[in-house]
Amino acid sequence: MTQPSPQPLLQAKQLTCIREERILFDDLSFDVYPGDIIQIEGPNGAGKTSLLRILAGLSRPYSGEVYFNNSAITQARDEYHQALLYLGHLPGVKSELTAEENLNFNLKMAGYNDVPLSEILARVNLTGFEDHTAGHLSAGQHRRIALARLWHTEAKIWIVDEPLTAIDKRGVAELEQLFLRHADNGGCVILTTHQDLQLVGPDRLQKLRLEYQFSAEV
Amino acid sequence: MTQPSPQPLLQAKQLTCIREERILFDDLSFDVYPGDIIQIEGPNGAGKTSLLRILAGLSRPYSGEVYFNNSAITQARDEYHQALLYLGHLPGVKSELTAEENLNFNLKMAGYNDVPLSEILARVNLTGFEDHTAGHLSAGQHRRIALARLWHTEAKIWIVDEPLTAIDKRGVAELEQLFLRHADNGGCVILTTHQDLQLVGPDRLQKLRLEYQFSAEV
Amino acid sequence: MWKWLHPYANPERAYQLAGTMLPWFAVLATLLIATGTIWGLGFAPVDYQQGDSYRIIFVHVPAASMSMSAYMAMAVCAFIGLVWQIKMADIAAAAIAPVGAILTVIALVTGAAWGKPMWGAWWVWDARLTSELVLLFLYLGVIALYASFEDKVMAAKAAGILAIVGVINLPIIKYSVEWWNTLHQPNAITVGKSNAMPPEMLIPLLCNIFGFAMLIATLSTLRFRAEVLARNSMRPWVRALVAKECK
Amino acid sequence: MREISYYQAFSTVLKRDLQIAFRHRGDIFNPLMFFVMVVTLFPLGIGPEPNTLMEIAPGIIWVAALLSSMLSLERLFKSDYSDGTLEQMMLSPQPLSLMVLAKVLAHWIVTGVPLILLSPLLAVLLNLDENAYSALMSTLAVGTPILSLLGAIGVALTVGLPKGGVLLSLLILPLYIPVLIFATSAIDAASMNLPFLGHLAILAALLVGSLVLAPVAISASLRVSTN
Amino acid sequence: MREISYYQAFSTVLKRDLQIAFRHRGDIFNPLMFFVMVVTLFPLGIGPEPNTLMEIAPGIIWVAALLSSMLSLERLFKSDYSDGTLEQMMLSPQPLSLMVLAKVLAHWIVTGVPLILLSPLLAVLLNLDENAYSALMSTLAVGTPILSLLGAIGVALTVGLPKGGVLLSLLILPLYIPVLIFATSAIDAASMNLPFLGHLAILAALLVGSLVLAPVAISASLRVSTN
Amino acid sequence: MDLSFQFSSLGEFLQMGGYAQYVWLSYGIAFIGLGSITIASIRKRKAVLQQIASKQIREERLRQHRSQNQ
Ligand code: HEM
Ligand SMILES: Nc1ncnc2c1ncn2[C@@H]1O[C@H](COP(=O)(O)OP(=O)(O)OP(=O)(O)O)[C@@H](O)[C@H]1O
Ligand SMILES: Nc1ncnc2c1ncn2[C@@H]1O[C@H](COP(=O)(O)OP(=O)(O)OP(=O)(O)O)[C@@H](O)[C@H]1O
Ligand SMILES: [Mg+2]
Ligand SMILES: [Mg+2]
Repeated sequence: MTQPSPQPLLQAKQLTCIREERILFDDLSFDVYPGDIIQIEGPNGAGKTSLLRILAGLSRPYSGEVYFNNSAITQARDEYHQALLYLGHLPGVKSELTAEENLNFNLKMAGYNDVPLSEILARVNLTGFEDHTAGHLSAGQHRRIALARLWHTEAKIWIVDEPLTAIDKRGVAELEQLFLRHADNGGCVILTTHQDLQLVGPDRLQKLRLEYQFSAEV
Repeated sequence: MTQPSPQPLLQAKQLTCIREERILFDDLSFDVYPGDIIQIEGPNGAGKTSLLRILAGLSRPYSGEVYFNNSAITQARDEYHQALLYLGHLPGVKSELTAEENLNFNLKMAGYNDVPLSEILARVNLTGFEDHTAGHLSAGQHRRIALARLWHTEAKIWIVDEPLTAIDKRGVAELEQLFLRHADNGGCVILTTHQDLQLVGPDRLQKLRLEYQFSAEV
Repeated sequence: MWKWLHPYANPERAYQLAGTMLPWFAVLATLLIATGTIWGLGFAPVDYQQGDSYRIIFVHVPAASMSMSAYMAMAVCAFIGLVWQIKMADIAAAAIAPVGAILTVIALVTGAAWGKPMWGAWWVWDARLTSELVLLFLYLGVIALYASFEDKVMAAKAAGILAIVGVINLPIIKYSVEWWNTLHQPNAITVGKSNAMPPEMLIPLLCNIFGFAMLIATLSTLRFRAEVLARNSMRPWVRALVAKECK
Repeated sequence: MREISYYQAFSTVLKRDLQIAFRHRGDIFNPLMFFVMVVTLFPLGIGPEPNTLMEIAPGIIWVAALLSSMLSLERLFKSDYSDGTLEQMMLSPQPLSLMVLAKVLAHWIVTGVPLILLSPLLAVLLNLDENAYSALMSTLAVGTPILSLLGAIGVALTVGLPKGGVLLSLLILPLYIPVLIFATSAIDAASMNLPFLGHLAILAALLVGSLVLAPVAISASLRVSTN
Repeated sequence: MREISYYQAFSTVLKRDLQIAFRHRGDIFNPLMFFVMVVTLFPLGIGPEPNTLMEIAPGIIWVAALLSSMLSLERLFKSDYSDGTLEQMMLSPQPLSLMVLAKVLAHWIVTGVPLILLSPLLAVLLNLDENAYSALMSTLAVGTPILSLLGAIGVALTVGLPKGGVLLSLLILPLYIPVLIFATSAIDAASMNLPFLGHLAILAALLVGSLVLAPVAISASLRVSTN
Repeated sequence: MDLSFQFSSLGEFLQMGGYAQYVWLSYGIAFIGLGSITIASIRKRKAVLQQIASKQIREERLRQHRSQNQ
C-alpha cells in the first residue's frame, strides 16, 4: 500500500477495533496517497464498515490513531472535515424533501453556493425527478441523490461504504469512471463493495483485505 | 415466458401499476411455471419492486389481477400465503432479538415447529453469532438472518427483492445454488438484482425486462 | 346496490354527472340561504325573551345540524368505498370533510357568540357544546390524516376507515357527554325549546337549513371534481380537458 | 412438520412481543414513570391544596393513564413496519387480525397492568377518597384495554407516515373520551359512596364491543396504510 | 466558490427544518391540536364546574404545553439520525452546536409560537381570570424556548436508542419542573392582580442560561450517543 | 303571517337591539367561513389543471432528455 509518493493524505496508525469483545482488526497501519483507490475487502462482519467509520472520525478506535496532514484527526477536526466526503450505509437523504432540495442542502452544508442543481442531478440520471419527494423514489433513485454530491465536491478524500448498492449497471459504470477521474486529479477513494469493479483495473485498484477473525488473543 | 408445461404456479394478468400519476407498467401478463427462475430486470425506478409487491399481494395493482391455482390471490389469500415466501428490501429482522430468536419467530409464523435452528444458521455462516442481538451485527450478517428462512421452507413460490444486497461473494454463490436446487425441485423463484448471476446459466434464467416508461396516455 | 353504483364508479362518468348537478345545487343554495337570511335578520318577529340576539339561530341551528349530517354523509361514502371498493366514493368522502369542518366551526363560533349574552360566558361545558367540539376534533382527525398521506388513493382509504370508526363512536360520545354533564350540573339552557316556534321564525329557519344542505352539496361536488381530476391526470380525457382549458 | 395453527400464531406473536419488552426493561418501566410524573406535575402546577386535589384526582389519574397509554402505543407497529416484520406478518397464512390482537394484548400486559397495580399509590399522593380506591382500580382494569384497542386503530392508520407522533393523538383522543367520562364518573360516584356498578357495566360493554370490532379495523387499516 | 460560513450553516439548517415542517403542515398543526385536546380532556375528566376549572387553569395549560413540547421534541433528531443526515452534519466543517441551535430554533418556531398564539382561546375554555391572560402569554413566550432547549438535551442523549419515546420523558420532565413552577405562580399572581414581573425575570434568566449552555450539551450528547 | 320589516331604521337594524356585536360576529364568521371555502374550492380545480399542465411539460422535457441519452 506504499508508493514512492511525496506526502500521504491519510495515515492509519496501529488501529485496533474491538466490537462485542471480538477483535475485528488489530494493529492495522496503512497510508493513503493521492491517486489511490483502495477497496476494503472481506466477508460479512469482517469490520469494513467499522474501519471506514473510524477513518472518517465517526467512531473512535480501541487504540491507534488516524492522521491527516500529520496531525491526528481528533485534533484537526475542522480541516479534516473540509477535505473529507463520507457516504455511509445510510444515504443522508430526507424523504420529505425533493431530490433537488436534498442536494442543495447537502451542498450548502459543505459550503458550495449557487450550484447548477439540475445539471448535477442529470448526471445521476434523475432528470424529471427533481421535484419528487425522495421518499417516493425507488431504492436506487434514493441512493442516487446521495451519490450526486460526488459530482460536485472539492474534497480530496472520499470514503464510501458500499456505494454500488441498489444502483443499476449503467450507474455502476458511471460511478467507477468518476472514481478514476477523482484519483487522477490527485484525490483518493476508499471504498467497500462486494461486487467486482469492472472499469477500475487491477493496476489502479489497491485491495486491503480484512479477514474474518475469531475472537483471539491479542 | 411460456413453456409447454402443465399448470402455471402463478399468473399475472394485465397488470397495470400507476405511481404518482406515472405509469410503471401497463397490461403486463406472464405465467410462472414450476422450475422457472425469473429475473426482473430494469434500471432504477423502472418498477421492479412495485411489481414484486403486487405479485406478493402486498399492494393492489391499479388494474389487473394475479392468479394462483386459477383463483385470484385476493380471493384465496390464505392458500396463496402458504405457498409463498417473500423477502423484500426490508429484511424483517428485529434488532432487539438474537439471530436465533429471529429465525425461530419467522419459522414459527410460517408454521414450522421444532426446527434445527443452529444448523440453519450455520448454512448462512452465522455460527457463533446465534445469540448476538441482530442490531449488533454487520449489514450483511443482518440480511443473512432473513435469508436463512430460504433454507427451511416448503413454499413453492419465492419472491425475493435484491437478495444479494450486502452479501459477500461466497454468500452469493451459495444463494444461487439454493435457487437452482429449489427450481429443480419444482419451485419457482422470482427475483430482482442489479448484479449478474454467475451460477444460474442463461439456459435456466428467464429475464423479464421492465423498461423505464414515461408517463403516457393509457 | 353494486349494480346501481357501478357506472358512476367510472371517473369520467362521475366527473360529468357531478358537473351537471353542480349548477342546480349552487342555484338552490344561493336562493334558499339568501331568502332565509334576509327574512331571518330583518323580517322575522323579535323573540320576547331574548330580543334580537335570537336571530343568531338562523345560522347557528342550520350550521349545527348540517355539521352532523355532513359527517353522516361522509361516513356513508367512506363505507361504500371500503366495502364495494369504489374509489369515487372514497374521494367523495374526502371532499366532504373540509366542508363539514367549516360548518362545525361556524356552529361553535355562532353558539359561543350567542352564549355570551345569554349565559354570560363564551363557553360552558354543556353536553351539546362538548359533543360539537368533539365532532370538530373528529373532522380535524380525518382531514389531518388525509393530508398526511402523499398518495391520495391510500389517503382516502385511511381517512375513510377513521370516518367510519368515528361514526360508530359519535353516538357513544354524545350519550356519554350528555349523561356526564347532567350528573354534575344541570345547565340552564332551556332557550328555544322549539315547541312553540311561530311560522314566521320557522320558515326562514327551514329555508336556511335546506340552503345549508344544498351548500354542502355544492361545495362537496366542486371539491370532488377537482380531486377526480388530480387523481386521473394521466388519463386521456383529463389531458384533453387540460389542453382545452389551459389553451 | 408444517402446521398452520391459529393458536400458535397468536401465542408466538404474544411471546415475542413480551420477550422484546422484557429484554428492554424500559418498555415496562417507562410508561409507568411517565404516568407517575404526569400525575406529580399537577400538584406542582396547581398548588398543594388537599381539597382541590382530592376533587380533581380521578380526572388527573385518568388523563395521565390515557396519555401514557397513547404514548406507549405509538411504537406498537412502528418498529415492525420499519424492519419489515409487519410485511411478513401480512403474508403469513393466519389472519392478520389475530396477530394484531396478540400484539395489543402484549402491549396491554406490559403497560396497562403495571399501571393498574401502581394506581393506589398515586391515589394516595392525590388524597383520593378511600372509598374510591376499588372503583379506581376496577375502572382502570376494564378501561385500559379499551384504550389499547382503540388506540391501535389510530396507530395502524399512521404507521406508514414519516411522523406519526402527534397526529396520532388527534386521531385517538376523541375516541377515548367516553372511556374517560364513564371511568371518572364511576370514581366520583364511589367517592360519594354511591354505587358505581352501572358505570362499570357500560365500560365492560364498550370493552366487549371494541374487542370484537377493533381487530378487524386495525388489520384493515394496516393493509391500507402499508399498501 | 466554496466558502465555509457559520452564518450560512445556521440559516441553511434553519430553512431546511422550516421547509420540512411547512411541507407537512401537520408538524405545526398537530402539536397544537394535541395541546388543545389535552386541555379539553381535563374538564371532561374533572367535571364542568367553572370555579374549579378557573382555579386549576394555569396548571392545566402549562402541563399541556409541557407535554406537547416534549412530544413534538421527540422526533427532533430521530429522523436525521435514521436517514444519515446527522452523520453528515457531524462531518461538516462547521461546529455542530451551531447547527443544533438552528434545529432547536426551528422547532420552537414551529411548535412554540403557535401554542403561544392559541393560548388565550384555551384560557377562555377554562374560564381563566381575564387579568391573567397577559401573564399566561408572556410566561409561555419566555418559557417554551427553555423547554425546547432543555428537552433537546434529552432527545440527543436518547437518539441512538431503539425506543426513545417514554424514556425521554423521564430524562426531561424533571428538568422542566422549575419552569412549570415559576410560570404557574406568575399566572396565579397575575390572576390575583399581584405583580408577576419577578417570576418572569427568573424565567428570563433561565432562558439566557439554557441558551448559552444547552447547545454545547446537546452537541456533546449527540457525539456520544451516535458513536 | 307578519312579513313587515321589524326595524324602524337602518341604524336600528345595525344595532340589533343592543346585540349588534354578537349577531354580526356570528353572521360575519359564518359568511366569511363559507365564502372562503367556496373560493378555495373553486381555485382548487384551477390549481389542479395548472399542475397537470406543468407536469405534461416536464414529462416532455424528460422524454427529450432520455432520447438524447439513449
Ligand atoms: C358554543 C356554543 C354552542 C354550540 C357548540 C351549540 C351546538 C348546537 C348543536 C350541536 C345543536 C343541535 C342541532 C341539531 O340537533 O340539529 C344546537 C341546536 C340549538 N342551539 Fe346551540 N350551541 C351553542 C350555543 C347555543 C346558545 C348559546 C343557544 C341559545 C341561547 C343555542 C340555541 C340552540 C337552539 C335553539 C338549537 C335548536 C334546538 C333544537 O331544535 O332542538 N345554542 N346547538
Ligand atoms: N412509496 C411510493 N410512493 C409513491 N411512488 C413510489 C413509491 N415507491 C416507488 N414509487 C415510484 O415508483 C417508481 C418505481 O419504484 P420501484 O421501487 O418499483 O423501482 P425499482 O424498479 O424497484 O427500482 P430500484 O432498482 O431502484 O429498486 C419510482 O420511480 C417512484 O417514482
Ligand atoms: N453497532 C454495533 N454494536 C456492536 N457491535 C457491532 C455494531 N456494529 C457492528 N458490530 C460488530 O462488528 C462486526 C463487524 O461489523 P461491520 O459492520 O464493520 O462489518 P462489515 O465488514 O461492514 O460487514 P458487511 O459486509 O456485512 O457490511 C459485526 O460482526 C458485529 O459483531
Ligand atoms: Mg458494512
Ligand atoms: Mg427496488
